[in-house]
Amino acid sequence: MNLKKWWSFLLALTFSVLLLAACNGGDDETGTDPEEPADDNGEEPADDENGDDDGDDDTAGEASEGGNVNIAFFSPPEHQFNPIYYTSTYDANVMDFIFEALFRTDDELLLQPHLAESYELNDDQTEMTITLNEGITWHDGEAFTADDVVFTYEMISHPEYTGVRGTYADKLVGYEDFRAGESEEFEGVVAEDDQTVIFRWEESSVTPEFNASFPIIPEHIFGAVEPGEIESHESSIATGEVVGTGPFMLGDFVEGDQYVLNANEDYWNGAPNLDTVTLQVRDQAVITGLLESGDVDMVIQPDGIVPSDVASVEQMDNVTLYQPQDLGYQYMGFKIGYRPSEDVEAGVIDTDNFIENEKLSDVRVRQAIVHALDREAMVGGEDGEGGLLQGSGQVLHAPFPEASWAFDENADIGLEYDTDRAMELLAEAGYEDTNGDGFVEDPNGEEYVLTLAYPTGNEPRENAAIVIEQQLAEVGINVNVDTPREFPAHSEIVENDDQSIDMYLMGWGLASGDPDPGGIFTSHVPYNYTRWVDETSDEMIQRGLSAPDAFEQEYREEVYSEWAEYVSEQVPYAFLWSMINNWAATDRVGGITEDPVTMLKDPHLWYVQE
Amino acid sequence: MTMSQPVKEPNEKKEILRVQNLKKYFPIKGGVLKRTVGHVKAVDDVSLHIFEGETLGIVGESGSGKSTLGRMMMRLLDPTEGQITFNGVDISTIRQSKIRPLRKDMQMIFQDPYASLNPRMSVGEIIEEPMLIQKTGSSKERQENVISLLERVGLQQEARYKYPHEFSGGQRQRIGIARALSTRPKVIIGDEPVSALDVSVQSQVLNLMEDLQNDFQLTYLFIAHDLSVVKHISDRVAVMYLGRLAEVAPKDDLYANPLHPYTQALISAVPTTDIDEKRERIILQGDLPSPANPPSGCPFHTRCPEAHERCTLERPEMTKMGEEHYVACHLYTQS
Amino acid sequence: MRIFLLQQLFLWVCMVVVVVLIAFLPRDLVFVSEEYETYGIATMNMQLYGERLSEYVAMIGAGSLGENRYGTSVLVDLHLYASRSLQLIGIASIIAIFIGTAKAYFDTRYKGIFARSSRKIGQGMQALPDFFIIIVVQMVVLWLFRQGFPQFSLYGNEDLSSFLFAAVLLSLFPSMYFANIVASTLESEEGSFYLIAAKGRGVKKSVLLIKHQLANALPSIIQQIPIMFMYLLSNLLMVEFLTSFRGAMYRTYQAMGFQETSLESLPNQFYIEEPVIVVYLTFFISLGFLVNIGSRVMTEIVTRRRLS
Amino acid sequence: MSGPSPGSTKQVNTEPPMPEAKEQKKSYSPTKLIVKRFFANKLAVAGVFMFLLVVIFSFSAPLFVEHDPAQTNPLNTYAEPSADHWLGTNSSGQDNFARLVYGGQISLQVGVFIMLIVSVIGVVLGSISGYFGGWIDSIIMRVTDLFLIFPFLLLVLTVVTILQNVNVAILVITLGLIVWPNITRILRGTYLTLREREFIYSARAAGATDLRIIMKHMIPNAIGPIIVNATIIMAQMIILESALSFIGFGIPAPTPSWGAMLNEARSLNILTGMPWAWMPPGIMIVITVLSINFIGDGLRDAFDPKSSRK
Repeated sequence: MNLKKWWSFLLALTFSVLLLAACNGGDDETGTDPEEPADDNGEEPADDENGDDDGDDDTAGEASEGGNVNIAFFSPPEHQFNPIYYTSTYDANVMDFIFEALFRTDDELLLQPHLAESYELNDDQTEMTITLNEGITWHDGEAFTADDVVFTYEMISHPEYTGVRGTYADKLVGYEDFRAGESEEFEGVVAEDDQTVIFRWEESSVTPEFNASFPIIPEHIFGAVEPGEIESHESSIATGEVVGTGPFMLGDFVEGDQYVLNANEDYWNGAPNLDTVTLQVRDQAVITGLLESGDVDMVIQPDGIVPSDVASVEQMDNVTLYQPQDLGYQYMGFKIGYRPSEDVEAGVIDTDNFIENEKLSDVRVRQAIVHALDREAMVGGEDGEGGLLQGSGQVLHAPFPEASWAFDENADIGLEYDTDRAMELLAEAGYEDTNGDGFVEDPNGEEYVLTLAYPTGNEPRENAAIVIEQQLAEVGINVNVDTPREFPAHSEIVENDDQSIDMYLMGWGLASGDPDPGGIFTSHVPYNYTRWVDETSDEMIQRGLSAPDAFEQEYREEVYSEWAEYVSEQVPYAFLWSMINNWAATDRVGGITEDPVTMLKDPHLWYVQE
Repeated sequence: MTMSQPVKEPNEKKEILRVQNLKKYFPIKGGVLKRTVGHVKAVDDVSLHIFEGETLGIVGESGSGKSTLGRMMMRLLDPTEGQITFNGVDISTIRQSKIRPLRKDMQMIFQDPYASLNPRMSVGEIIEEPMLIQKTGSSKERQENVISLLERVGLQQEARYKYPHEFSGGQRQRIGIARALSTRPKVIIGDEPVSALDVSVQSQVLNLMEDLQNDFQLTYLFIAHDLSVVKHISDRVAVMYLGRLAEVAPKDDLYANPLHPYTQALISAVPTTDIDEKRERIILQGDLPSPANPPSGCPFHTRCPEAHERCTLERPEMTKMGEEHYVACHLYTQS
Repeated sequence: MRIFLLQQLFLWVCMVVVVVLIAFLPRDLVFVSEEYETYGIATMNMQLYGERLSEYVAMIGAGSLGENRYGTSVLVDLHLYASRSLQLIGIASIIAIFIGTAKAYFDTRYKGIFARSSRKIGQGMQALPDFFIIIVVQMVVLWLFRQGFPQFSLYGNEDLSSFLFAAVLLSLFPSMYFANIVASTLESEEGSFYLIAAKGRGVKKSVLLIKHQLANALPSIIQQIPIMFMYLLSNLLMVEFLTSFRGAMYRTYQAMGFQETSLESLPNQFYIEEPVIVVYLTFFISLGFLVNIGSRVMTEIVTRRRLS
Repeated sequence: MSGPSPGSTKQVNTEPPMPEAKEQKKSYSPTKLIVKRFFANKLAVAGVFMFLLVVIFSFSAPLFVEHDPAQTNPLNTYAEPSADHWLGTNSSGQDNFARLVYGGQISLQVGVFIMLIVSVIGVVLGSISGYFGGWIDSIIMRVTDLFLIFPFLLLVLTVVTILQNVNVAILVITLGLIVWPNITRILRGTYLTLREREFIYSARAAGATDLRIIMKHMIPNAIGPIIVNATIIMAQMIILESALSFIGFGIPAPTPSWGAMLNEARSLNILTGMPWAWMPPGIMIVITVLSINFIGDGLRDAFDPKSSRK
């Protein structure tokens, strides 16, 4: 009896395996066919009135209606397609096609109204009244209204919200109470009528547009869902259920493989030219081959072309490279001071209690170190060879990359690679090699060793540790490189002022377009990991944000330029580099909008030219 | 009177080796699953005895089970059933480790002089090995023994440094004989020791074996596939057919008066040197039946010129027909 | 036969248990996110082992084989990827058997320089690393493209061309292996009595080869099929890996944490999907057993037909 | 013992005389004959020569390779061949030439050690199985059956994934444990045929113990298949190790490995643009494996002249 059962189980299993073989295909191939015939109800391509297409020079081919564009990236998304909960940038890529915000950056990183039609700020910038564009509908046909905006901000402020996007709302009026569940009404964002929404901040907001630039989710869908269950609701994950206002809708997907986005024919900004965009997860090693053969049309953020492949992609006749600078940067921080361990335990940051790190408190030593670093060599050659970045990066002297409006190309900042100058400075500061071991001793004649900590995970950064050790040894500074830690462990010892480390490697990614360095460089903020206490700097940073002067960008530009000069002299950081993104698209795709932060702007303007 | 076995004659001859009702069945594995689907009755109920100092020839076609019988007597194969008594000791069921000392007294010469010598050992090592195993003598004594054995079988003593592949078949068989002699055995079982050799060499080896029998007081069990070979050397001859004994008789008696039709057929095939003697050649019909599926009754009835109905039904028993002359045939039994 | 099948079933169960035991070895993964990067920190935790295993067993008891990292049932996952691989294996097997037999025929039928060198090449090929050959083939094809050869898709599994390309690559080694097997089996038949007899009757050599030798060699050839299949499977890993063919091997490789790594070199051990590993390994084990059983049954049938 | 009788001496003289050549060349042991036959085979000699070159190339590395194969130089990645870096550098700035040379040591070590382990297992289990037969044979054969139909390579991948830190020893042991069934089966077959040879019977007739028969008679006569299969295993293992390293499951960085070097060729840029980075390790694998195979073929023919195809 039992035996028979087992028999039938085995048989069933073997047959199911055979059946699997037999009934393959079909369902997973429908809807992903790139050669689907063009739809005829779209609008004229390229000449779209809203098109801020700044001219693709090589639009030689015939623009055609419909078609599909394949975009490749290296890792699959995690299938959280709700803007308030996603964490992976791959999910963000998918959502860029689907969700939109009231504001978005233009090509100079300035925020411009998008879903918003216009906005008004009161004098002290504590209140912003936004008028929404008319005629915007969700993918399911419902009208987009101010209630959706209010709902979105309520959700990211909600007591049961577990995501990480609260920073967009935490300065709004009543956030604390609402978050704590002490008030039912959220006063921070209020709908005046269907087309008008008002944001209110506790204090003057220098970056009101940024705070109002969070992607909007539909209230008519999620309003009925328990806030705690939004994350796992099918409208957050499933094909056909994700509803946004964007030019494309999430279509069929094969998880971990490819994600089809179908054109939203009712897109408020004009129907997309394309029928579909297919996001494909492809192996990094074969990406260039796929580009060359035209199997893939675009390789974009967050991966882009691997630096070592850039040279060969450049040579491809059918591919255009886009190389905007990344807004993030890597640096080596100097532990100028440490918080005492009592403060660390209590979670207190009190600049008065900081313990000075005598090894690095002399600014000349820090300057000497920067002079000793050959950062050009780290970035590497233009030809895609050598260096840590194979040329896909730029040396940085202040935390403003070139793309940022705060970057002042005329400012005379930065300390050049100059080993003689480095040794001179060390000598001036009293650091000299007294025992002839090839390394300098400190002014008291004691051995001078700097400990460098670094995390794993970012290959160029990992490699930089070794390079820094070698380069500093050349000017006589003995660096003890710690064994690398996993990032969280590394982050913890840096944050908690482990006094055994003198220098550390880390990077900042600047998500917003606003260049305010206050969150990182002000003396008393937690992110001031170097524990650099400098009143001059604090004052400048303050000036850059003080109303009402700071409402003018020119004024801030001036202040930041000045501050950049100061910070590059005081060297709390040795700024290392910022990456250059290497994005590519084949010439089959036309209508791409060039933008420093994304290639996914206005995909409804894309078209296929044969 | 029918007998299931030859009864020991009151004789001054001492019986050195005796087998009783010996059987050896090999299982036949069949199909993909290697299940036993039948048996090859290689030796089926054989009883024999050998007297000290005599030469017993066993004759049969290939496949008649004579080699299996020889190997069983050496306990190189375990009998399926039956008894083997050597020097009064039952060796059919004792453990291999207990047999080992007995091997000193019982040695074997093999059919294929090419296959029976380990190609990776020098001749000296080969001849020395049985002594080494039986732990006889010191190393020096053994070496001397090897040299004298080599000379005794007609090879030069330098031969001991050479390897088997450097010798001809006859020479190799001499090496095999030297090896068999090395432990001074009482009994030597020769499993077709000359059938692989050229006729001219055969007689040399046979002569050597006869000489040695006298010198060493050996008892031979001499297995061969035709009667001509055993004619000269044997005292008695046993004829086997399909795993059974057909006839056992003193040599002269057998050649002069073969009783079993099979023996008659065999003898008629022996080439004779006497031109005057005209003999009718009896040609056997058909092939040897498969031992896996032997004919019922008398196994020989399928080819027997004298077969009658009874032969197909009843298995003939060994019948004494004269002094030491036994035959298993219905022609000589009353129903 | 019944005993044989029971034996196979018992072994199958044993192997699956071993797979489960290995796949669920205690690995405690902690995920931490920073900007664009996510780190998995692996620690060994013996206590977890029992828990993980009993959880898994409980889940199977509840009628589920587990889910992949997206929360989809592993069977759905398996269906998608395994069917691709099965198609690939099927096509490659057909190519391998066809080309293998043809080559073996050629090698045994003719004794000229071509047949001899073809035989030498076949033997030599087996001594070379498959992945290196595949890389070289890829490079040659890419070079041809640049010389103006009509382009087709080398990677992935979407296009018919890339699918066929992968199938051809996959059949490369097994067909050589198969050819060698068939050729040597045919040769071992040579000199047997019936052949000489047939030759004497003036039967044509080709007829002899196909009708007699091949037919007689069939059982021993069929017995070699499981080994050829293993050959195919190990090649499958390389082919799927090198051509980004998203089949079962590729998926298993992925499930073992070897993601398509991005340029920031995500840690290798990003995700390990134990239920996926278990179900895919079970799939391959089952395939192996099926082929084995099939080959035994075929041998039996062919042998019986010959005997009767 | 009595001396040779006149009769028997005469008999010696009537024996056909041995061929002259044999007399002159004195005595050749089987081993010497095999060596002689082996060196008469041109391809085999070429194989030995090539293999020795590979060995010398790999193990005399410290004499002529200046760079440490593990030493990364992040500032000098993907360098083209130069006087300093004969084969350029890889993505970590490691010297390709140094990695090629030291990678050979790893490959050869892996090959030799697995060969030893597997041969020992194969000889022991194969002789037990083939000589004694019976239930122990059945058990061993069922286990090897299993290995023949089970994708153990995948299981190795799983083990490597779980263990993470794999070194040469672990890799050797794991691989050894997978590949023993093949050689065991082959040797069992050899023993099965050997068991029926008459000299085995003669040894048993002389009263030799099983152990003595296995050690003195079986193994020396199976040495041909043992050595031939050992060479095959060695070649296969060198391929397997490089294949594992190639897909990232082998010996982890920074230990150099030919397979890992080839892995870089997955990038199209390197595949088509930097042949110096991946061609040499590929060619080295091919040369090593081919030379071992030539040696194996030569040995096979030398041990068993009948098998050579004419």
